[in-house]
Amino acid sequence: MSTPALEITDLHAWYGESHILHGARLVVHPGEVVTLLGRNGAGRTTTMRAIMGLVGKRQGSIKVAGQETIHMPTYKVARCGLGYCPEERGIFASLSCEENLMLPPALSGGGKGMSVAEIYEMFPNLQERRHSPGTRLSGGEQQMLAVARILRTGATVLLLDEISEGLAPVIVQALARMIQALKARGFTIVMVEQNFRFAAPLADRFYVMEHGQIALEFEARELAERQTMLNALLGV
Amino acid sequence: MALYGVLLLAGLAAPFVVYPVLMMKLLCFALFACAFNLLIGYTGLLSFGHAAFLGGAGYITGYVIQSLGATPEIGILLGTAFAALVGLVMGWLAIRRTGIYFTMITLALAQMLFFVWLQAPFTGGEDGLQGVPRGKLFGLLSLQDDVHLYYLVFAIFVFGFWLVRRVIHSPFGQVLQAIKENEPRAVSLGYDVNRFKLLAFVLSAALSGLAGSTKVLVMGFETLTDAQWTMSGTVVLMTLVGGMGTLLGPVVGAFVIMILENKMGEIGSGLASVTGIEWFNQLGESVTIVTGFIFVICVMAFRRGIVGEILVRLPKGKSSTG
Amino acid sequence: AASAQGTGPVRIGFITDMSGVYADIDGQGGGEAIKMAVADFGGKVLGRPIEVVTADHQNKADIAASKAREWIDKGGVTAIFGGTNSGTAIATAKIAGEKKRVYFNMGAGSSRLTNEECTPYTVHYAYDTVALARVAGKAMIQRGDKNWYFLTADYAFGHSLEQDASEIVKSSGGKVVGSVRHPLGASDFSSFLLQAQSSGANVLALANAGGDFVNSVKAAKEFGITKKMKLAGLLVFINDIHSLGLKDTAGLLVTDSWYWDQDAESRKFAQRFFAKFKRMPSSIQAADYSATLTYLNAVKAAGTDDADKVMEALRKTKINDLYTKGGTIRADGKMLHDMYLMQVKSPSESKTPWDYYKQVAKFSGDQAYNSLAESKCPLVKK
Amino acid sequence: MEFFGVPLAALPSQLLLGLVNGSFYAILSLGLAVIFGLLNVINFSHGAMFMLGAMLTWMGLQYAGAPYWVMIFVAPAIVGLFGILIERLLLRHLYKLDHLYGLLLTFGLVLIIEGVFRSIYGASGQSYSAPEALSGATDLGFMVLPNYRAWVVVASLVVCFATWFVIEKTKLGAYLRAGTENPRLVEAFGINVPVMVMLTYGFGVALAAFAGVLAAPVMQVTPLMGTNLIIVVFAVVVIGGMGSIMGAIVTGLALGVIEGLTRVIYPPGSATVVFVIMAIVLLVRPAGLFGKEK
Amino acid sequence: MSDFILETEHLSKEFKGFVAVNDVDLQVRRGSIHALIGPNGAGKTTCFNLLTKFLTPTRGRIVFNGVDITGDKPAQIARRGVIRSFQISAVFPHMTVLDNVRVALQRQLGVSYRFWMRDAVLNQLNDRSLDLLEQVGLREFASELAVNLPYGRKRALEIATTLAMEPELMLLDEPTQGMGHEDVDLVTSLIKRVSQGRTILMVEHNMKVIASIADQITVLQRGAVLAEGAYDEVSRNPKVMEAYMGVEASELEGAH
Ligand SMILES: Nc1ncnc2c1ncn2[C@@H]1O[C@H](COP(=O)(O)OP(=O)(O)OP(=O)(O)O)[C@@H](O)[C@H]1O
Ligand SMILES: Nc1ncnc2c1ncn2[C@@H]1O[C@H](COP(=O)(O)OP(=O)(O)OP(=O)(O)O)[C@@H](O)[C@H]1O
Ligand SMILES: [Mg+2]
Ligand SMILES: [Mg+2]
Repeated sequence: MSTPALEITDLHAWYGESHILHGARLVVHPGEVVTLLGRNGAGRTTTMRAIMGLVGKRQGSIKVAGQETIHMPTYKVARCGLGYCPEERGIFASLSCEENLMLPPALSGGGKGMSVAEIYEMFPNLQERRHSPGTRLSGGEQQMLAVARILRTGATVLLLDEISEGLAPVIVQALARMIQALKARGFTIVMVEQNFRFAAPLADRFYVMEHGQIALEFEARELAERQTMLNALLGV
Repeated sequence: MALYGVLLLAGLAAPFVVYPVLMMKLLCFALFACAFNLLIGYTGLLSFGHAAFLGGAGYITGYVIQSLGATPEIGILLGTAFAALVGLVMGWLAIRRTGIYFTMITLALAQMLFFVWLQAPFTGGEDGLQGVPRGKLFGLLSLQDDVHLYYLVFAIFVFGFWLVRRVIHSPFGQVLQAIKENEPRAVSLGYDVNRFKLLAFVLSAALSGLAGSTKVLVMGFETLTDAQWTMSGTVVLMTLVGGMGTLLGPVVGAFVIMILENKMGEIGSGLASVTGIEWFNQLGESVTIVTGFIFVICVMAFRRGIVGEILVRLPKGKSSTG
Repeated sequence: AASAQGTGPVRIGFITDMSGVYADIDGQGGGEAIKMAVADFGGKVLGRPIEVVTADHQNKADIAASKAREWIDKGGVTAIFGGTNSGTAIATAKIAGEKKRVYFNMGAGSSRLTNEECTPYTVHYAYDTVALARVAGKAMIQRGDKNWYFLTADYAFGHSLEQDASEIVKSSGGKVVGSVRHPLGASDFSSFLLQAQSSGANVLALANAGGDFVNSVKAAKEFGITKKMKLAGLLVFINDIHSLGLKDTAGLLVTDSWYWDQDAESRKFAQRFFAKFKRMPSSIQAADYSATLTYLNAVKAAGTDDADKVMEALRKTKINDLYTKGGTIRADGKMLHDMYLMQVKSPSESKTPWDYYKQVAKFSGDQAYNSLAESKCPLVKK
Repeated sequence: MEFFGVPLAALPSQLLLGLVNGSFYAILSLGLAVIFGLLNVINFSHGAMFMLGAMLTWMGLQYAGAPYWVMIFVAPAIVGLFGILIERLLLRHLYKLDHLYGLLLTFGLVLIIEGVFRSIYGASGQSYSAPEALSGATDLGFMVLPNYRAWVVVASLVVCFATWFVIEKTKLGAYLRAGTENPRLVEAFGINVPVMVMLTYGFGVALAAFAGVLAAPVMQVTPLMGTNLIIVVFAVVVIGGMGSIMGAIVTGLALGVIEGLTRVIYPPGSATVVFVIMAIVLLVRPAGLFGKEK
Repeated sequence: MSDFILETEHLSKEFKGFVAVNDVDLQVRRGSIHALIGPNGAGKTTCFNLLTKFLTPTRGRIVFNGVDITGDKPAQIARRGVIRSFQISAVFPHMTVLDNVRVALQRQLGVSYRFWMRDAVLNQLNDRSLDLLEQVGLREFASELAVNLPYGRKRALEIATTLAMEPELMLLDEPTQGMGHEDVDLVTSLIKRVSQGRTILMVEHNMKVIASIADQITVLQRGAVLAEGAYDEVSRNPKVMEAYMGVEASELEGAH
């Protein structure tokens, strides 16, 4: 088995005083799509932020393609080929839609990114609104932009936090197709999702978080038999 | 509460222990700092123009007492009213912007007033407005005697302090806190936040004015020092050192800073004789440098201020005094 | 509080600006001058040791006043010497007056000290704005520079300088063709100067001080004003000239009460001072020295440090030392002494460092200062 | 022929002089804007840095015999490094907090820096004269303009517009603007934000120092030369609004000119005119002329 | 008075030439739950911003209870009883849950500027506050600081404070956004509950929520009204399917 694209062991994270992650572990193999499930406040976003080194304090081990990153500053972590799409989208007001799209530099660590043309094809709204200031876009448009932005950089491991949030069903479906396309192109993807139905058909494996720990891990094919347990954990 | 009782007694006994004039001056600045704290501590607005109120009120009070022969209480009243008025105009302009802009605007407007005082004929420019008589309170009680005056000043201070405390624990205070916590939400609840901020600003200005007016009575003169931007800086420092958003903090801060400013020389030579380090003798000539360091240290390591630090160490519940 | 009287050391409290804008013209240098005087006097008077305490008032009248009070009430200070900044000076003078202590002032220029605000215990020792203005006015008119234009700092100090000077100019047959007022601490003077230039006057009187003065002179040089007009600085200290350099100031006319190089005696003092501070003493610092001797002599003469007796003695003495010859102290507290109009040397004329002035005119005290008749001091019985 | 009582002939010269002051305002407010942008700190010590620039220029000549043309590069460099040091040791620890602390810290620094220089060099100032190449004046017909003043205008305009171009038109600028909003996220894209911030502060104060160097020959070089100036510049910044770099530059120049005119039309008002304008602007356009606040 | 509490006529908003809201005639029936749906960028939030005057319309008028409020200021509109909740939760974090509600109630008391009064006078509001908290099931958290509440509960608290204003018309922008299923259900039922005697206009992407509580739906597309009607009517409308719900709509319904 090749070295995992992302390997997290015994990860602890803090926001100021409050201890959020208590020894989370996670393994993602190259080309895999993994989904983090969990209730609000379970710690999924925190996990992602911890990977990027955006939390107050973190502890444990995070290996990206076998390289330990726990002590790296955020920008170095990113250069290991990680692309992060934050929950709050983080569109820049002072940059136009297009400038937002072009902002993240191509990552040396990464492989081939998508071309701007391909991206516009996938998200027509963006092309239409290309010159208006980033935050003037609608909630959904901003969401699209946030995702599109990291597809350009050639990051091979994508961390997507609730990307289907606040999107019209049609767009959600488009995103689903996109994820499949990306997977086909060999991207490694970690998704945080509330929208179980959206995640279900896409993911190879699932992790369920509870109180800052991984409560459950299972393969896509086990989905059926795990259903009841999931309902208990997520209240689906 | 018990604490307040003790402080009250201490205040009453003070003139027989401490040098009354110094004590009065301290009280004036303590009141000034409390007034300032009402703004920064409970609305989060940092004004860098409070000298305008201290100095402005001072000049007006001094002028009406000296040239128009007004009695002290009238003088103080007019001075305070004037400060409130200036506060109204200044606030009305500055409130339009928040955060750092607010700070810069207050600073600029205060500087503008400084030039007005500098150029106005009756202020005597850098000679200052000199020889303001203490007069007779209500035309009866002579304030020539330091102790008499002291108790007047003390009463004024207690009143000011009480008022600040009341404002904070009033329905108005509640809304202020709400605004400080989440302004857009306060708006959507139908509050006209700017008017609340403005009222807070005016209150703070008026109390600062009260401090300024009282100070003139104590010192017997008013000079540009009180109207200069450095004074605005000093009051910020006092509040910072004592503890922003704590009731007693500003008082403590004011005492500390004032004593430093007045006694730096002695402190320096004291340290020199104790430690035997010659350099300390220069302290007297480096007040600004020392002040600067205090500023930096407070901001870097000591943001809660003296009282704030004490409060966090205290068991919960008692913090009501804070 | 009166404990100090009669017994214990004779204590002089010296309070001035030790850290602010005036620190160079008085400040620690002034304190040192006083200590030198005490030493030269022998360190004792009436068999009692002489002590000097100093404090920095940071140009804050509050602090000056509180210090003075404290010194008098607790510190057993018998006389207070005050330095620069009129605000602090007047405040201190009042306290001293109230508490019956001799108050000498050297640094401050405001003539109010000996007029509206005079007290029986104030001695205004070095100079006042009236004298500066009059000397400049008289001297220049005599030299035939009759058309004046004023560049005036826009506050009380500047106004009174301008007013006093204009009066003299008019009364001695000159005329004032105009004036422009600039704010205190203006960043740039060029536009004011252009106005002066177009006025056609041949004297540009600078009724400002310190940084403002320096900046206006710099700009005047830069814009070639100095080619067409004579610059007269109404309140200039040698330190200002030093900070401007002779290149920019050559030919400038200034009034002052003392110049370090005026005679052997003052040169001797100046060298001693220079050894300590690496700069020559200002007229104020010389006055500090002189005032100390004057005071101590008076104490000796009076046989006590009691303020009233000392003042009596002071009013009787004629002051003869390196600072002034035949200086006298008037009922209103003004010390009358010679004043000078100096011209700044050109770089070529200047032989040694700090060799800056040549004397062009000298006025005796009663020519320079306002007369008792003019004095607004209530103590002066008319 | 008159204009507000100003002989029309005098007008162009006064405008030109205004421009000279304006260019000082422009550089200073520009520096403030750049720093504020990325660090969200109003650099109260900007005036002190201006002073440092001038003092260093003088010290360079005094102690090292380094001429103006050397110091015009060296002084800003040194101050820039000093700024970087400050950012590293102090400011850096305040970003998480309310922006006001940044202001308070830099205010404290002002007191220290000025205090130290005052106790070493005194307050009465040092003499510094313009370099030979720029001494003398040119007759423009309507006025005689000292060459040095002309140089001031040119130099500052060049610097200002270069800065503007970098920030508004280059990729680096895009990083800066993005970092201004959400530094952590920009960092998560693989950009070394901490260094970016550090350099920005360094650059910002270097601008101030540059202004200081330009000022050395025309203003009295003293430890206090920055203090009053900076308050006016704050007003300028409020008028312009921190929204845009261009805003800072244009407002700076414009106010210089306006102030210049007031010196002729109504001299007593020249100290306060900028503040008055600020008040008016706040009334009609609270966000400032170029401000981008909601 | 007409049975429409809120009506807009030719409501339009342009941003530098770009038409975000285009000639919209909304009619919200009194006492109903009216949903506003549509693709991203359709102009829903903008509509809300217009109705609450956070933005000023380029064209058209807004009529509330027969009164033209097109010219009002945000605060005025709030006082008229049109209260809006934000896309992100909006509470006063460092005040207790009780105080959060009290601050909202306090305004009607009219003592808010009385800085000389003891805040004890506000205690008279406690009962009222508590039963509002009751309604949203937060009573037992009354003395908690708002920060410490989990996300869903923060939302509930926000609704409680909104209720405190006795709104006639509540505008909810994606009230269930970013919520786990539990919270979604909690809030949905909450909205249903509080809709008694009120009118609610909401933007929502969660079809399940819409289906379960919306009486009337307006579908926006490119700023213009695409369709209107009850849920099953609209959801079968081919145009809507194509533009918004997509082919798998029926399947997706169950999704959330
Ligand atoms: N900046 C912060 N400071 C303090 N606590 C935080 C911060 N951000 C999140 N938390 C807390 O950390 C816990 C986990 O938050 P996180 O955002 O990871 O949850 P989540 O699984 O992403 O849920 P959701 O995104 O659906 O809200 C929550 O209890 C939250 O309150
Ligand atoms: N202030 C603005 N300036 C320019 N364009 C804007 C502005 N606000 C919104 N828009 C544009 O108007 C359109 C409608 O925006 P709006 O936020 O109303 O969409 P929405 O219906 O809320 O979408 P979503 O469901 O994604 O939130 C979008 O295309 C957006 O880009
Ligand atoms: Mg999350
Ligand atoms: Mg929206």
